Amino acid sequence: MRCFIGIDLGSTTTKAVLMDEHFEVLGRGITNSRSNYDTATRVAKHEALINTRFTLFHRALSVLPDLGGKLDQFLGDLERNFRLEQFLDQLADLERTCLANVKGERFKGKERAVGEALAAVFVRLREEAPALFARDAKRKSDFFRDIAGSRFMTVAQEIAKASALSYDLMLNVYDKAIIDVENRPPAGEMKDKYLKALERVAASAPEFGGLVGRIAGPVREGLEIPLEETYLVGTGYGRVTLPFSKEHIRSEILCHGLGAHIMYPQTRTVLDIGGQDTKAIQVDPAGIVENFQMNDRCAAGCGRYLGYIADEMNMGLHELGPMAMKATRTVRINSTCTVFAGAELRDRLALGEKREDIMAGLHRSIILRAMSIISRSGGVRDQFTFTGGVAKNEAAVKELRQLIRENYGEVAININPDSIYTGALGAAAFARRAVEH
Amino acid sequence: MSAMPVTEAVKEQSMLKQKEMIAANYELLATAREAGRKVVSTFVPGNLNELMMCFDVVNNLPEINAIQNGMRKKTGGYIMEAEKRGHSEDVCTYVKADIGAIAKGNLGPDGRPLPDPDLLLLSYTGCFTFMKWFELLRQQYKCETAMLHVPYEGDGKASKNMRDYVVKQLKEEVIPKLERVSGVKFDIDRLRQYLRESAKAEENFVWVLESAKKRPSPIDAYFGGVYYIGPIFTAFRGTADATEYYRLLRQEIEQRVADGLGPITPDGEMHQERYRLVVEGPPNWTSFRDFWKMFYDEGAVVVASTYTKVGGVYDLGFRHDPEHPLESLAEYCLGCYTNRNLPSRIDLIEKYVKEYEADGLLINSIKSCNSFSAGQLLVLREIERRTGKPAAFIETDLVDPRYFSPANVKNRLESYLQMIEQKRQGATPSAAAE
Amino acid sequence: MTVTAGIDVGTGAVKAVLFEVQGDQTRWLVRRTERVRQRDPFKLAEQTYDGILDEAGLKRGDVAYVATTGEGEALSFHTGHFYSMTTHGRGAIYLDPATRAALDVGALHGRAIRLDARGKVLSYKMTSQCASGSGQFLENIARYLGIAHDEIGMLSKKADNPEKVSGICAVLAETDVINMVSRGISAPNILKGIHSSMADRLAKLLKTIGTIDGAVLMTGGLALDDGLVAAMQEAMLKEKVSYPVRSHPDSIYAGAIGAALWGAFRHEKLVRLGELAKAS
Amino acid sequence: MTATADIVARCQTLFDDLHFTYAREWKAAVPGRKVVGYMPFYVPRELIHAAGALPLGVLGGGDQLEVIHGDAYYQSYICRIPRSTVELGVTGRLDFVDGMLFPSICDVIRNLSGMWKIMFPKVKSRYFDVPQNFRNDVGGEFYINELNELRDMLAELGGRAVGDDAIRASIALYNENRRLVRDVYALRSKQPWKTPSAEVYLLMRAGMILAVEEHNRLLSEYLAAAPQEDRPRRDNSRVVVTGVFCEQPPLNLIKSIELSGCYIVDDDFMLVNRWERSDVPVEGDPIRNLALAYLHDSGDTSAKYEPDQKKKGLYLVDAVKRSGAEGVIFAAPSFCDPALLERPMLQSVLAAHGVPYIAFKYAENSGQMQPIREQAGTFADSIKLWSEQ
Ligand SMILES: Nc1ncnc2c1ncn2[C@@H]1O[C@H](COP(=O)(O)OP(=O)(O)O)[C@@H](O)[C@H]1O
Ligand SMILES: Nc1ncnc2c1ncn2[C@@H]1O[C@H](COP(=O)(O)OP(=O)(O)O)[C@@H](O)[C@H]1O
Ligand code: SF4
Ligand code: SF4
Ligand code: SF4
Repeated sequence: MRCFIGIDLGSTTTKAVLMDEHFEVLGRGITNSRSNYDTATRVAKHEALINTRFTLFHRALSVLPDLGGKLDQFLGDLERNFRLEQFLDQLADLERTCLANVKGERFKGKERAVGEALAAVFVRLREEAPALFARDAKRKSDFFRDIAGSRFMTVAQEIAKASALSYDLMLNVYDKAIIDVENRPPAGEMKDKYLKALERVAASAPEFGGLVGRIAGPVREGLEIPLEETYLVGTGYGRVTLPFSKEHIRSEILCHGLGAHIMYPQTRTVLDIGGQDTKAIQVDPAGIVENFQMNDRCAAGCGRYLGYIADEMNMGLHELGPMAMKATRTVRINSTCTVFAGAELRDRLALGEKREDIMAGLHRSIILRAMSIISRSGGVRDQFTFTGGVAKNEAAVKELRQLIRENYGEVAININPDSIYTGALGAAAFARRAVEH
Repeated sequence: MSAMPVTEAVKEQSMLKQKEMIAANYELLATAREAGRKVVSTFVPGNLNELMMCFDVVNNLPEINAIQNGMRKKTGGYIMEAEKRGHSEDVCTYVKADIGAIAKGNLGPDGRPLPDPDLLLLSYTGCFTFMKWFELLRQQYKCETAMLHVPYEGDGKASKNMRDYVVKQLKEEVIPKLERVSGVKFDIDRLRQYLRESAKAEENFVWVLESAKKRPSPIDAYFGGVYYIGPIFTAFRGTADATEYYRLLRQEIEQRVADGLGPITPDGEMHQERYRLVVEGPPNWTSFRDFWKMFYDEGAVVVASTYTKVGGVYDLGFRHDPEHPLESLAEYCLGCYTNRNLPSRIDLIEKYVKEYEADGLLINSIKSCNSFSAGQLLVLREIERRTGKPAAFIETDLVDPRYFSPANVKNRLESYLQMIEQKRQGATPSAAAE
Repeated sequence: MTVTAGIDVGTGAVKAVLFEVQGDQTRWLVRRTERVRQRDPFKLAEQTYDGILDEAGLKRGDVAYVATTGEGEALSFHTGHFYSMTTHGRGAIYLDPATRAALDVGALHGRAIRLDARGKVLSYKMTSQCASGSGQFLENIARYLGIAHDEIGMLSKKADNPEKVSGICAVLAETDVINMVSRGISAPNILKGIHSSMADRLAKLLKTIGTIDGAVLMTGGLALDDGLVAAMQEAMLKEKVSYPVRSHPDSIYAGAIGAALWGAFRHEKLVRLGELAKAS
Repeated sequence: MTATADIVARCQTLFDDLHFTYAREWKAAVPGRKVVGYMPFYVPRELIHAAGALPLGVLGGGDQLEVIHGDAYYQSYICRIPRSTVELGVTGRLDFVDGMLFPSICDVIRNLSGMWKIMFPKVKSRYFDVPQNFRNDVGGEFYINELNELRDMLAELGGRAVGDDAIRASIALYNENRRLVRDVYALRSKQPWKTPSAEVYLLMRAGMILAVEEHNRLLSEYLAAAPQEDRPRRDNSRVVVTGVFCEQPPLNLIKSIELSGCYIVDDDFMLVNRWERSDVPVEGDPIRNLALAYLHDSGDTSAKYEPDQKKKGLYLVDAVKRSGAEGVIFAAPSFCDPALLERPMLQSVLAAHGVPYIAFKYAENSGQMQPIREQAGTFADSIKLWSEQ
């Protein structure tokens, strides 16, 4: 079938959306951009294709009466098991790469000890893996780098201590290896992984066990549908560095405007807070951009700011919002300089402020900056759509809602769980249109 | 801020003429000491060139030197030098480029040292930084300074009180100091003669600027414009050379109009005029060519700019007037672009967007220059509101290469032009919405 | 005989030293550095202090003057506090008496401090807020490149074609670096590029503080980064200055040393004035 | 007698009140009263007062105002005071202000005058120019005419003529005010431990809001109360703070300077309070008297041209000598061209006179005081450790 792909190369994440010719979204994929842009594009596309398969499974299976209300549950199980397969694959890759890196001056005489410690770490990581992908498990992030990294650090610290090795040394091995692993596209036959996942579901979820026979057929069919890349449009921060020709590139402003329009046709104002930039876009009823403003060269108050804070507190990005929600008051933070975010945090802690309250203040300060950019672009008009990675953060959303109400009265505020894909969605729509005309 | 010279790309007659004129002035500067001529440093906006000519002094313009050095990519080092000497990172980089250059031998574009000034003529039009700049130079040179305080047109017009004040300062302060430093007695008839010459050049200059109303526009009124303002904004207004330059220029442009041609760019003829823009704010000099290229590669032509009005808003009708020499100089100083209040600036831009049938306004906001920049975001809003045309905002600096981020500028410019394009295609039904 | 302690609470590391002082004679007893890395610096400071006392076989009561510096103003157990530049200056003179300027480069800042022979601060200049030239930044990048911080220097010195990094903001510089990785620029060239940009900024600081007639001693954590030291020496060569820029193996302790020595100085004076009671 | 703490508390309340309740109430008390706002640093308040209006100093939003719309009008490389001032305006906090004066200090304030005309068309806004030529017959004439134009504008605003006698009476009141302010400064330079700078600052800020009569009372009370306070004298060094004439430093910054070991014994906060250095003559043509006082008896600051190269910066050396300071702290708003371009010139004059100095920048909403304490502390250390040797 003909597919249209939009790629949004963000400064922190790369997103892909795959669309059929009826402008129907089939799949979404996301990955870390913190590597090579070509690879990022490849991986995001790959992820979107995986996601597309699940959509196709859904289509094929929804005609089966037996699954009834349990279809979503089943697909969820299937996907988690698929992810687990992938995770184990990459973990094996990581282990190989780590071991290969244990050589040279720094490791002289310690090769064996480090090798053994690493082996012990990976045994633990493999053991833990299924639990990470269990039904109600909460993961720190969706990226291999983050999930594997945070567990590696914790486990490695214990093991290093036990075997009297330096923790720094272990970290160093990991830091080096993860880059390679991340930049290697997933290997192995994809189809096998779906099928293996199916087996795992059959084995672990008795309620689906009996159905496997009938499910396997449609799943196999779904796997056979050819997905042909008809047209691709790239957008975002990294687009200039890509080997795309000019016709395959749209500015991220247009893509975000159109993407938001597609999700919410009544949208007039769009706010996007990404890793390194914040944009406010005004669109007309047809999704055409009328005005836009972005932050200037200073990266203060963008998503990366939260990244620095998370690093400083050794927390996952997912955890910042919930912590801020526990605040009883909001500490005033005036500087949103990303680089000094950590210093600001320490400063406040030293003054005896509570973490949650500081966290609430940090979120508010980001949103205040965004409010200025919105104001610069002409203010908020009904409806308002918030997109970008930071829209996933509940504390940021809460502050935003409140400030919008205070400054612009009651307006409809749209936040889509898939809002991080807005730019890619717009790009995919441009790809679809490019073929039409 | 001001005009700049020297390009290799296309050798039109007028360009060659301008090159000669500039080379000659640097020659005069380099040999001033031997020739026993006095050197007066002064600023571009509201400069008193005709008056200075009456005293046979040589005119040195630190802003132009900074531009020249910027285009030759020397200012990065000069600015660093000034910062090492205790100047703040925050302040105007023209000042720092000048101070840094002085610290490093103050070489002119021809590689010869520029002479120390005998007089700093601080005509203080449209910017407070000028005052500090010359105080800093005065501390360095310990030379005589003549201050001409030009009041700001806070209500959008020059009052009688302002004019009287400027004229009185010319009479009581500026002329006596020029006489004393140069040893030449002031002759008002000489001044009248120069002013007459100025008015002639001004007439043709305005014609050239207004030729951009044609479609396609035969000139780029920003990137090309900075060459066209060269003679009239700097050391040549009032000379026969300048008159000749503008006569030649006009002839050339008339020919382009007749041939239906667009502007010349460093890469040759510009092919298709896809976007017509009005630009507010000075250009960036350190990456001037790259900056320009971003425009002509996309088919964007600047049809009117405010920067070409910093040395006089001639297209609103002002001409130097030999019948009222000092009054006319006062009027000139008071009326320069950045000496007009913000509402007048907005009115002017609105007029340009409408009369030149532009697709929109682009603001190049210059970090250095508060005189231009403070308030530009309101300008943007007002223009959008009044004309219904989209406006965009980019940020660079005059001569500080650290503040020119090509990727950033290009991203915004492209987004802006794509937006204009998208709008133009109008309500192409978004199939996607269904 | 008097024992004094100097504790330098930094954003990157806590440094603590003990000194024995008798008139003009000083003896350095113990030293210890603890990297902060997501720990509470104040608790860490207290632990570190108790740790070095243990090591020296002393008790808190044996110490005549506990001097803090850096962010240690708030520590409850100190006798007095001296500000960083005061202490780095004094520490630099102690480590290398020919020093006439200290260049303190720590986790989040850079400072050039001009001194006289006695360690008095004559003038200084700090990096301004936007700082990609900080240890923290270098550390982030190194982590990203998979390089341990004590390897940085060695690698940087292997560079053959360093790539400049934009000097405005660490966040944007980070992206620069990521782009470089994807363009296949080698780690040594990236690190050297960062070192050179940092060195340019630091050289600018040194130029701003006035004429230095003596050596410049790099202090603080980054003085241990010999890649930066080398870049610094190249930058100074470019500036055509006559004075040498160097580092010292104990440079990271300069602040703590200075604090301990100033503590001794104050202690003596307070004893002389019989004001010890008031000082605590 | 009112206790210092009460006086300071009153000032703090005025300072914290971003809705200007005092001025609102003053205006509401008598129908027809007008309020005329002005930006730092100098306007002839006597004329406003004589017109029966309340001169209200608008000094930005400080560190408690959340600036949303103000940032929409300014790039990041422009100082903060115009954006927080715009925020005050856009959020209606200045909606009771009938006229606004924008003195000639820099291009930012100058352009703000035009923005105000567009954004708040109902307010009478005026860019208030002062001469940079100090000859009576040139700059003096120009200024007399400017003052008269201002007088006409105020008359129109207030709906009544502004008579010479009224101006004379106002001059007398402001002479009194300046005398008291000078006394407070003199007291602080004599006994800085009794008059913490944060207190003096708040007291001076109150003068930007209160009617002059009331401020005079407050100043007198403080002058009586402060010396009675029993406050320990600390081992601090004495400094002059300069460069802050426009965008105000956060109060915490002033406190931090003192906490880290420096007594501020002179400063250029709220210059308008001390603009004329001695009494303006009350007899004779009051407009002319104001003009001549401006030309020949006004304080120096970087927004004023110094015609004589030899005198450049000497005022600062004088201030150091007069107040017995041991050093100078240059504290300037970030991105402030007048302050930052002036700084190297003043520093070279200080260096020539052997006066030590340090310099840093701030913004009205700076939150991190660590670098400030670091620098002021080192400065104090070096004076403390070396002075008695
Ligand atoms: N699950 C999440 N919870 C909170 N914040 C998130 C989450 N995911 C991403 N973010 C934030 O979003 C930012 C990335 O946003 P994104 O729109 O992907 O940026 P870009 O397009 O520049 O790559 C991150 O820096 C992070 O702050
Ligand atoms: N051996 C080393 N090589 C390179 N950098 C080092 C080394 N040791 C410490 N550092 C750097 O020094 C910094 C800490 O320096 P320090 O002067 O202690 O700063 P602070 O006083 O702000 O804590 C850390 O950022 C660390 O990266
Ligand atoms: S360092 Fe901070 S303030 Fe500077 S540009 Fe980066 S984010 Fe902005
Ligand atoms: S501030 Fe602007 S007008 Fe003034 S000197 Fe600088 S560039 Fe020129
Ligand atoms: S702080 Fe400085 S630059 Fe800003 S408005 Fe005031 S005087 Fe002008």
